[in-house]
Amino acid sequence: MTRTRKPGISRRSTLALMSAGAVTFATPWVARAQAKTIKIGMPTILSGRVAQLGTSSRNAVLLEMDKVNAAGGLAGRQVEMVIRDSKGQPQEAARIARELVNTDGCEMLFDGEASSGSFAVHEVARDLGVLCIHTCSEASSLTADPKQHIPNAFRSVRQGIHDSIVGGSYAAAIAKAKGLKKWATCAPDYAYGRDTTGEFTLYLKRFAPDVEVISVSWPKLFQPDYTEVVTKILQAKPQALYTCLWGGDLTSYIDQANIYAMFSQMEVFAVNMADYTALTVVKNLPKGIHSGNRYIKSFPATPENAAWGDAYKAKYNEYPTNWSWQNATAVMLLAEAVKKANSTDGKKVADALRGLTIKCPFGADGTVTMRAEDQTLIGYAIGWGTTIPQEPYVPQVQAGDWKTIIELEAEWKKSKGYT
Amino acid sequence: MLEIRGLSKSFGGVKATDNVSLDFADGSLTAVIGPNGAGKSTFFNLITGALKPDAGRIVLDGIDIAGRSPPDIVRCGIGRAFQVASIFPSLTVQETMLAAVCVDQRRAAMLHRRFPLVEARERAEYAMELLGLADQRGRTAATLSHGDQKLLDIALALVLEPKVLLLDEPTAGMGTEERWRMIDRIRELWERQKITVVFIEHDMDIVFKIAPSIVVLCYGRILATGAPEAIRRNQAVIEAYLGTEHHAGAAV
Amino acid sequence: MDLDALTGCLASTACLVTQTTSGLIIGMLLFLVAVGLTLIFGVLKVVNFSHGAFYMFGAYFAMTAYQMSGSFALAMLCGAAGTAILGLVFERVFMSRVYGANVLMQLLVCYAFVLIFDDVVRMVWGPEFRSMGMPAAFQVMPLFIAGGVIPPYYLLLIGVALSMALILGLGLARTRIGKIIRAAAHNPGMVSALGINTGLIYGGVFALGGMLAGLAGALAAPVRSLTPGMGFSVLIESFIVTVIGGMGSILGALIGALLIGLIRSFGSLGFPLFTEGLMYLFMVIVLVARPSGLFGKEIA
Amino acid sequence: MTELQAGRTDSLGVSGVELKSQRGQYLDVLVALAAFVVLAILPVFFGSKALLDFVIRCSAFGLFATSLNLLVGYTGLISFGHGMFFGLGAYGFGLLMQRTGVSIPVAFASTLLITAVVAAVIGAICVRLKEIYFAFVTLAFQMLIHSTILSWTSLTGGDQGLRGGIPRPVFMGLDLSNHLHLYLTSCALLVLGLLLMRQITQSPFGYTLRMIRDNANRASFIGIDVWRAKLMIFVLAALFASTGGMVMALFVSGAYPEFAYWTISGEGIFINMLGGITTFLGPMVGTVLLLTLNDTVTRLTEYYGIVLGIVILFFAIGLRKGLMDFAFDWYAQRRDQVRERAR
Repeated sequence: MTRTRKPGISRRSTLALMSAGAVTFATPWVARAQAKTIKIGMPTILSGRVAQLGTSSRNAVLLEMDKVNAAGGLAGRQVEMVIRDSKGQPQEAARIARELVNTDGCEMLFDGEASSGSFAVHEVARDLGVLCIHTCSEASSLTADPKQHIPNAFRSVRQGIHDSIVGGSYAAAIAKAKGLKKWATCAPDYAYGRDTTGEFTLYLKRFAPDVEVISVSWPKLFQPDYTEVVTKILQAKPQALYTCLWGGDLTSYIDQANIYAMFSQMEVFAVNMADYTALTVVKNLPKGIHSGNRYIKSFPATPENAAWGDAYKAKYNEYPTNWSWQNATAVMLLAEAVKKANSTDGKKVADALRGLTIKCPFGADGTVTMRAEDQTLIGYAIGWGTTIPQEPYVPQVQAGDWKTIIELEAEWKKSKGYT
Repeated sequence: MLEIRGLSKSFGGVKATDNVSLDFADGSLTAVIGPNGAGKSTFFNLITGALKPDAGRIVLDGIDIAGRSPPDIVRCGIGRAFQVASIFPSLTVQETMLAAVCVDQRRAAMLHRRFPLVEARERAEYAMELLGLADQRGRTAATLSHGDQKLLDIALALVLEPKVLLLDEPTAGMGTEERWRMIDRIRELWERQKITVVFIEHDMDIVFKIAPSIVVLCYGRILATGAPEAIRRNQAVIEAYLGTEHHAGAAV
Repeated sequence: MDLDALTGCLASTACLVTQTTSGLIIGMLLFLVAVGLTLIFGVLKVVNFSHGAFYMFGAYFAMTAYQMSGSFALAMLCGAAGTAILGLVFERVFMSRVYGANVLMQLLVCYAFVLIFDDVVRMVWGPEFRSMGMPAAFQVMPLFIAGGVIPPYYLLLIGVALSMALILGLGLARTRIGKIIRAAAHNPGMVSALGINTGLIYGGVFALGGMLAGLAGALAAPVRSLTPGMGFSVLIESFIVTVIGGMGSILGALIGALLIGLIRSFGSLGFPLFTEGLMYLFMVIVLVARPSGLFGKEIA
Repeated sequence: MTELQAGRTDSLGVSGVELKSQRGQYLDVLVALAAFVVLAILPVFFGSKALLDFVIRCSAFGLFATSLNLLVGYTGLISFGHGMFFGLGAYGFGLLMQRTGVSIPVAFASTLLITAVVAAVIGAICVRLKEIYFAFVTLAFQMLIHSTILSWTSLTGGDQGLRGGIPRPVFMGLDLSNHLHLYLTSCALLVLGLLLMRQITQSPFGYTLRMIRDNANRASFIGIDVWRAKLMIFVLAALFASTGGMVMALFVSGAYPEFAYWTISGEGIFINMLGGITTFLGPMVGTVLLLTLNDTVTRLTEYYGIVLGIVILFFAIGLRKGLMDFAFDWYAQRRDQVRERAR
């Protein structure tokens, strides 16, 4: 196997290494002059378990950017999206983000990462000071936590806390009506799952004080089999179940819970159910699952929203996802902000973005707002309803009231020591 | 000197070594013979610590080394070579020697200096000379001839300057002339080193020709010990060997 | 930690039955994957890192067959047969080239195919997760046995897995092929000396292993969502199973799978946040106590 | 007692050996210095920040992969869990900088200390096992540490990792939040680390390792305590892996569970196989290869897996060995041929 080596080899190969490195990297990477077209970089997850996050985000961004370019681009500059796969690894996300700015000359970033990746990109934005819009990460602390706050990073994404407030009040009403006192929760064991569940129960109890949670389960993210969780919950015999499982995990869970006839034994509140990714996949979708809306083209029930959903489906032959509308919103906000700032300069655009309200098909009242204080999205359509097995899947959605949401969110922030 | 007292080892019910007591005087050359399965190799394995004895003492110059770990026993001065040449395939002959000396000089874990260490040089050279491997020094062990590999194995034991050298069938798998060349080397080496040499051998002609004293093992017990003539005439030995080893018959 | 939940469950038969069966269910699918892994290692001495991919393909083949034909039986058949062929080709064309080389090279070839297979699936079936759907025949109320809940489909699943275990065990012990395979495991040279084509045996064993993993995937397809890379978590778990049970031991795989299943089902009650950690902890303990696993032969 | 001491001395040879090994040491130091100078002046010629980023990542993974090769290539210990020390370094350093306001060198040193202790404990359990079982028990420990990081949210931040960035107080003019400073520091760490590891492989201990790899049984019969030697190299390797982790933590200004996941170990093994495990610089070459491959391919396609897979197949089935091994064998053959002709 190993032979003992003459030092000669090591020297030669060292030098070879160095020169090789030099040659490879000298050529492509010479700083370019600012081009007429403006490049926007986007690290996201295009491969592996959650590739759908990246693909549906990319689809939405490109769909909207085509409109922007057709309308003359950003401040007269045509937009070129540079979208790369981070494979869901934070160090790759960070590296790609830096490379997009430093090498490919991107002047802005869309961060299409989830969880840890988004925090990695956030650090890059902090380091390089480039304008960055988080378009996928729902982790509350990303914008709520002042330690995280940087002036050049925004978020065009719904948040667990908002869902929980609306969901909590919605569920409490039903709990009161149907006398659901014993609750169980089942959430994926990672930050999003833990926080959202905690907040949901917080507000559920606030609106319906006599509710008690008698069983909690924490399956791993991407766990293939939930049987033990399902049976555990059946043992506890709760009257209602809350779960914030999403995507493939949710469909697995439903399929596996179905054959235990779980849905006939309790009311189920699955916040991430009302998304086409889940709705269209589950073959025998049980009737009457309560869910928050992710993206459905029937809510908000406006022609704009329906039109957008159809346009997307027409182009990509699949329905948009929750990630799709969030990314589309990012583009709309950016376009509007650039128009307002009449410049593509990152700082000016950031200033314009702060507190910006735009018309938007996904707005609760037809508009969404980039809240100035924590630079995150509010006013988007949010509500809960019950599912039916076929289109439109969620016939009636009760819209949440943003006034209450914002009051309670402020309270929550205080309790977290964020303000 | 090396004294074995009541050494026993059994596997399951089978007594591979059964209450063996022996003395090997300093500077003696002893051949261990016996039919297959007589427990010759087990005997070696017990002495070198490859196996832990069930009972008995192994006393080298007054220290009982029975049941110690192989490295300990080696450091006490018992070196061994194996039936199938056991070497370090990727190292050259010289490196093997130099490295072994480093270990013997308690420098096996030394980090701050470079291999090879100058202190190791002389002994390595000498061992290579002694076994006629000097002109092979540059070759990696894996590429050596079978005979040379066995020599290297022996050199590996010898370079540690053992008091006692155990050779498990040094001539195994060799042609007749090669056997004699090997055995002459061993004898010469014994004469020059004045160390205690114990070797297992099947070829009776060799044994009776070179070994001043012989130990005969059979079913783990000592059948006989003594000078070649005595062994030749020993009735028990003849019976033990009759039919099984025609060499003995011829030798009688 | 929530120990009273655990003790509470151990007290009630209903809970015991349900959790035990759910342990069995998790264990049995795991067994089907793990036993292939252990067979391949036992005979070919190859750690088939790409085994999870066969599970994945099994599921996707079954889904496609089911969507085309609507026949559950056919779906199972396609899942198993398809992966068997895949396994044979994979072994003959690629693995057979690296038997001489060191373990890492073999591992590397497997790793390469993990990457390739995942992307192939992503190309053919798309990145989004899919679901095969439960055949109508099994969309019935679960059975109640001693107060415990057991879905009929899972009874089928356990049945299939157990009979597989039985067939394998007997097959290897009794039949001529079984003897040859075991001989090949211990001493390939001898077998080829007997004029038996070892290449064929190796290919066959790999096909068998792939088939079992594929069958597991097919059986899981109605209840688990299908996505590229779905094989991975299953692979890791079946590695744990084989290592605990002892690489190369079929009985070991069975026991190991059941143990892991039970650890999961009862661990989720007692240690909701550390269920997975428990498995690794258990693996470490076993390896330290018995380096070659519970039923593995000690390597000298 | 014997005549060995009185054996004929070859005075020329003696000084020859001494000189040779001495020279080796000096040469390696020179090479290291030269390499560092070259790296240090790179930024002068190429403005590209990405090049610097690339070198920083190379240092992180290079240190990690080379340290892994101390186990795989030199001792024959195939570890599937080496990545846990990469993660440990990242988290240890990150946490120390975030929670305790210590200066960077202190954090660096204490992280190494922590790593050493953990490695010693885990190693003591692992190195008893042979072959594939060693591989699996290390993997199990890796997974155990990974799931602990995920569960222990209060300390590690769970799946979101250490957030809020790693503070880098200026230390004697060294400001690691400055990209160039960071670059030079990681270059220095890389070169120094490689030099030290090179010294390990060329020291008497290095040859003890080779003997254990070749024939552990024989090694114990010339007086080597195999268990202790294995444990020692296990800990040493862990230290360098941990250093790599710290560089990575500085690069991404955070630490994430993925750093302690088995995939990092897998990548390390892969890098070694790519570059070759029989030459000291093989892993370093492998690192450059893999990162270049990764960076270029992810630019071109999202079907990264297929491309990478095919490349791996080319190495595994085509060359059947790492690049440096291949090059070395080729070089050795040619040298022999030349010798033949000379005769």
